[in-house]
Formats: sequence, C-alpha cells, structure tokens
Amino acid sequence: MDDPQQIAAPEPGEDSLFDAPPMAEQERMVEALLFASAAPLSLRDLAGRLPHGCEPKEALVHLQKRYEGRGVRLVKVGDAWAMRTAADLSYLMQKETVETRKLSRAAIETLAIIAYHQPVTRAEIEEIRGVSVSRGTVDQLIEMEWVRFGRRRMTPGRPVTFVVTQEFLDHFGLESARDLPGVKELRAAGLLDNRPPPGSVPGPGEAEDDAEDDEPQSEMFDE
Amino acid sequence: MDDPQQIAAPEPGEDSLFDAPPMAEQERMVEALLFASAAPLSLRDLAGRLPHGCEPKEALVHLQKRYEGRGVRLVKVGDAWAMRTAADLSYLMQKETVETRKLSRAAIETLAIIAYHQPVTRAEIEEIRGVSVSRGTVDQLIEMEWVRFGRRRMTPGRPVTFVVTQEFLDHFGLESARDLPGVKELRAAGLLDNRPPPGSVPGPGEAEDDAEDDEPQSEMFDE
Amino acid sequence: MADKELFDDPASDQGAVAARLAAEALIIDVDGFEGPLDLLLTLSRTQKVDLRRISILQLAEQYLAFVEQAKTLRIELAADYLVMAAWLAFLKSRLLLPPDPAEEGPSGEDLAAHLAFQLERLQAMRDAAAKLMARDQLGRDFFARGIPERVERVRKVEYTATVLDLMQAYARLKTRDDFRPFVLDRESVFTMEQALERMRGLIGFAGTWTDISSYLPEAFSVDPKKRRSATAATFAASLELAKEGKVEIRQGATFAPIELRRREPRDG
Repeated sequence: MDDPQQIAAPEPGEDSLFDAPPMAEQERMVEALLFASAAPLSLRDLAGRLPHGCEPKEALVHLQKRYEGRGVRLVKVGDAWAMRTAADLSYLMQKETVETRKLSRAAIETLAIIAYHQPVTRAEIEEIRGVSVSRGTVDQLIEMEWVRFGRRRMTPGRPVTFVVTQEFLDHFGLESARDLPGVKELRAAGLLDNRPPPGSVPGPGEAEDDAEDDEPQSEMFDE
Repeated sequence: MDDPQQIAAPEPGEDSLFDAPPMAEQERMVEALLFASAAPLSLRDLAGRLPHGCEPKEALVHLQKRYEGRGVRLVKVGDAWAMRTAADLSYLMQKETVETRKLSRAAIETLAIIAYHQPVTRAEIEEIRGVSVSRGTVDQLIEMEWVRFGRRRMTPGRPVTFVVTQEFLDHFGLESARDLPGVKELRAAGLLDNRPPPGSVPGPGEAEDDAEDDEPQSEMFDE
Repeated sequence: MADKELFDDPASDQGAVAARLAAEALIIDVDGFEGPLDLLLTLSRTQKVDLRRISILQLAEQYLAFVEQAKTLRIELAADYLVMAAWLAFLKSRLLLPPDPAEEGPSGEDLAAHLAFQLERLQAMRDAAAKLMARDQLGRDFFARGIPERVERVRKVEYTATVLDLMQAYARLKTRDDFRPFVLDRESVFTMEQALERMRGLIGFAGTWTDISSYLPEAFSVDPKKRRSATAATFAASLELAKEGKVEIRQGATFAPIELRRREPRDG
C-alpha cells in the first residue's frame, strides 16, 4: 500500500478492475468533491462519484480531523457533508455576505414552529400561533427551500404536513433538527407536545387534528 | 506567539489597535477568504480584507505548503490566488455516463467489408454493399479507431483505401484480419443466418439506408 | 398546570389601573398584533410573572378591559378579538362560580390551564425563533465555496459489435443473391378463388372423368412455380366443389392422377 505507484488515482472506468485506492487517496478525493460543491453531499452522492470500493464514511472522519481548527471546516448537514468557512471569521467576509430576504415576524415564527414541531400541519401551526397562517407565509418558506411538504397526516382529511429541509439545516449550521437551540428543554417542558384543547377553543386556533397515532417529528428526529 | 489566547481572532474593528494576529491565524483567514471568494484574490485584495498588519504573502506560502498533495490546491491565477481541485482528480468532476449501443447495420457491414477486403476503397465498399456509404459511417469507424486509412490505390484518381486497426483486432479477439472465417466456413459452421434481410434490397444511391436500418438489425442479432 | 393564582381576587385597584393604562397604550397599535393570542401574551407581560404562574383570571380582565377601551375609542376590532372576548368572559364566569357538577364539558380550570399552556408555548416558540435567527447563518456568518466547480456531465457512447455480428454481416452481403426478400409475388400465384371461378365455368362440360390437371390455366402450366400454385389452387377448388355437391372426385391409386366429373342431379 505504500508503493507510490499505487497512490496514483486509477483511471475512471478501470476502477472496478482494481482495488479501491488507499485511504489517504480517498480522503483527497472526498476533499476535492466537497470543495467543488457548494451544496452538501450525502454519503451516497460521494460513493456515486468515487471509484468503486471507496469508503467515504471513513475518509470523512479523517478529513474532519484534518480541518479541525482551520479556516474552513467540514460540517455535517443532515445526512450530508459540506465544507464551510469557520463562523469565527465571519467578520472578514462582508464582501461575501449575501443579503437574505427579510423574513416577516410571522414567517420566522412559522419557520420555528415547523422546525420544532415537524411534521406539523397548517392547523397545528395556527393553533400554536393563534392566528390563521396566510398562504404567502408558508409559500415563502417553501420557495426559500427551507420548508417542504412532509407525509400526509393519517387523520381525517389527511392533511399535509410541513417539515424543514436540508437547506434549512445548512443555512443555520445544524447537523440535524435535534440540534435546534433549546429543543431538549422545550420537549422536557412539554411545550412540543401536541396538546388538544379541552372542549372548544374559539378562533382560528382550533385544531381538529389529533396527531396521537402519528409519531411526531419522526421525519427528522429519528434519522 | 504560541500563547493559545492569541490564536483567537481579534474583534473586528479592534484590529488596528493590536498587533497583527499570529501567522497561524492569518493562514486560517486567508484560507477562509480564498475558499469563500467568488473570484481569485490578489495580494492586494487579501491585504485589504485582512486585519491591519497581516502578511498575506507569507500566509499564502504556508497555505500552499499545507495544501501540497491534497485534493485541492492553492494556485496562482494571473496575479491572484484561488483554490482549485488537484489536476489529477479533475476526472472526479465529470460524471460520465456510458451508453452502450449496437453498431448500426450500415456500420457493421462497412466494417465487415473493410475487414474482409482490406485495403479497400470506398467505391469497392459501395459495390459490395450495393448502396452508397455515407461519410458518417466511415467517420464513425475511424473515430472508434477500428478503421484507418491505408495506402492510396495506384489506380486513376488514386483513391484512399481503408484498413482495420490493431484496436479492431483487439476488440474482436483476432490475431489478424486473415483469421476471419470465409463464407463457406461460416456456412459449414452453421453461422449463416438463412433468414433473408428485412426489406427489399435497395438500389445504389439510397443513402438513407445507412441511417434507417438499425432496428431490424438488432432483432437479427439478438441472441 | 393551573395554579392557585388563577383564582386570586381579579385585581387590586392598582393592577386594574395598570391594565387599563396598558390597554390604552396597546389599543393604538391593535393592527400590530398577530391575533388575540398575541395580544393576550403581550398583556400577560404586565403581570410581570413567569408565564407558568400567570393569573388567567386577571388576564381575562385585562383583555376585556382592552376590548371595552377599544369600544369607547370606536375602534373596530376584528371578529376573532371579539370571539376571544366572549370566550374569556365565559371563562371568567366559570372560574369565579363554583363548579356545577351537573355541567358537561371541561372545567374552567382545564380551560384556563390550556390557555396558559398556549401562551407559554407561543412564547417558547418566539424565543426559539429568536435563538434560531441568532445562530450563525450560511451566507452571513459562514460561507460555502465561492467558486464551486461544476460537475460536467459527459455522455459517452460506446458502440459494441461482436465478431459474430461482423461475420454474419459479411455473409449476408456475400450471399445476398441466394435470398429473395419475401414478397408475395402475385404474378405466379393462382388463387383458389380464381381456380373456383374458372372451374365453375368448365364443369358443366365435364360429364366424364377428367384429370384435374387439365383444368389448369394455360399460362400456369409451363413455369413449374406457377404450375405448382395453380395445381394446389385447382385441387382446393375441386374439394370445395365436391363439398358443394357439384362434382365427384376420384383417384385410382396413390400418386395416380386425380380425376373429377360433374355430378348428375339425382332425381331417381
């Protein structure tokens, strides 16, 4: 394996004829792929692009160690990986800063509710906020690719649910929805429970949805 | 300089009040700037974006050394610097999809005539096939490196001839084109397909033949 | 979750004054509220206690005072604010009156507890939203590669052929003359319909046994191919006529000529 001849990358197409390249070489390859891509790459993406027999998972461990404390970092985003600059250097980056669209308070709250309560129906969002959710609010979040449709809830009417996306995790530097700030405390305090109102509650906050047979947050939290 | 306290990035705006950050920190900064920048950065660009007193030139030297042999490299583009995928890994940036297609009937017939009659002129191929040979067919065979030009025929007009290549022999597992069995041997071996070719025999000059005959052929050669 | 404070005396005078002042300040900005729950949450802050220890009764008073104030100022409140006011008035009465065991439905305490939960949850989500937005963000605090390298899609077509393809192609070319493309050559085919028509015209004269080969049309009797076709068609036509009862057929021995004659009508 230390034979320098072996370090050379195999020709594409020929790879299946040879053993997988040595781990040091695989690490270089993963490094190149992640540097080249602005979007996070999943293990499957990586495996699909690497020569046959490579172990991107192991290469990522090495790579993450290598970039510890550097100006760029290897970060995990959901089930994918990306290179990102270290946040402590943000002050150098005014020039790169992209002006994000200002989100309304309603949009920010709706986003937080979706992130913490996902998968969540529109009715549940309304129940939490106490007002009806305007179509534009969710549309905006979907358009920004921070929110997408989850599975339909298996309750009468089979309402659609909303969940947050990998782009959301990437944007906020979250490895998973489990890492949302304060999520543990909120859960412990019972504030993420779906607690149906006793009897009827007036206004648009009425939630006909009974989500009890549906494991909440299954989409993101159990991955 | 080795004091770990000093490794922390200086507060923005405060930098001019303090000494320049340590070189290791400058290297991180340059790394992050080059990574995130949408265009290569010159020394002057870097100096303008780094805290006062930094030495981007020296930081670049360190950084270049650090990336030596890695999957990405620090490269000079004109008088500016950028991160680029290592040249030997550029193939990873291509997603190759290989499509395997049967050679068209026109091409396989032309190839067969060249193999059996080489060196052979275009006029001779046409005489045997009974149709004109489109330029594309021969070009395709030449591009595949199965056919090349032979010597010019010493007859009026000095037409070019075609011969098969070593690649052709390799692909078909032949020692030489002379090893190809003759018609009588083919028949004796039961290799002659006695089904008549589909469609009527086209007259010379029907060049469309080259393009059109693919489908019936595949039916014929399906094992 | 409902604690005893829910049942505290509605408010000291001081509290009532503060509530009214707060309501007056809020009323100007009624459009700034995202619904009654948001307003309730804002009002609850005047109690300056942990949301878990909030007095829902006091909050109901504050809210109702707000709505009263709006009325005197002739401010049109949206319907859901009024619905909430009615509900809170109902809740207030439930909280103040001793529970009626005969009454169905959730107790005032349950309703108050749920409202407290809703307020706490909304506040928690607001705090969470603020914490989320305060996080380092992509494109603001940390950055992706500025010059991402595009993955080129290269489509490569590989043509294949086997040596058998090659030999068969060649053999096909060299033996092309041995084959004739299969086309139905009408010129050398004599159909049964033609034979039938021809024989119907002729059998009237066939009183004696006649070799069916004599029924072949002249044009088809020389060329062996045509002759074969005409023979087959004539034979088939003869069988058809025999079936119809128009002719009789006989053959003396195997491979002997087949003969036929007109069948005489049997009239006894």
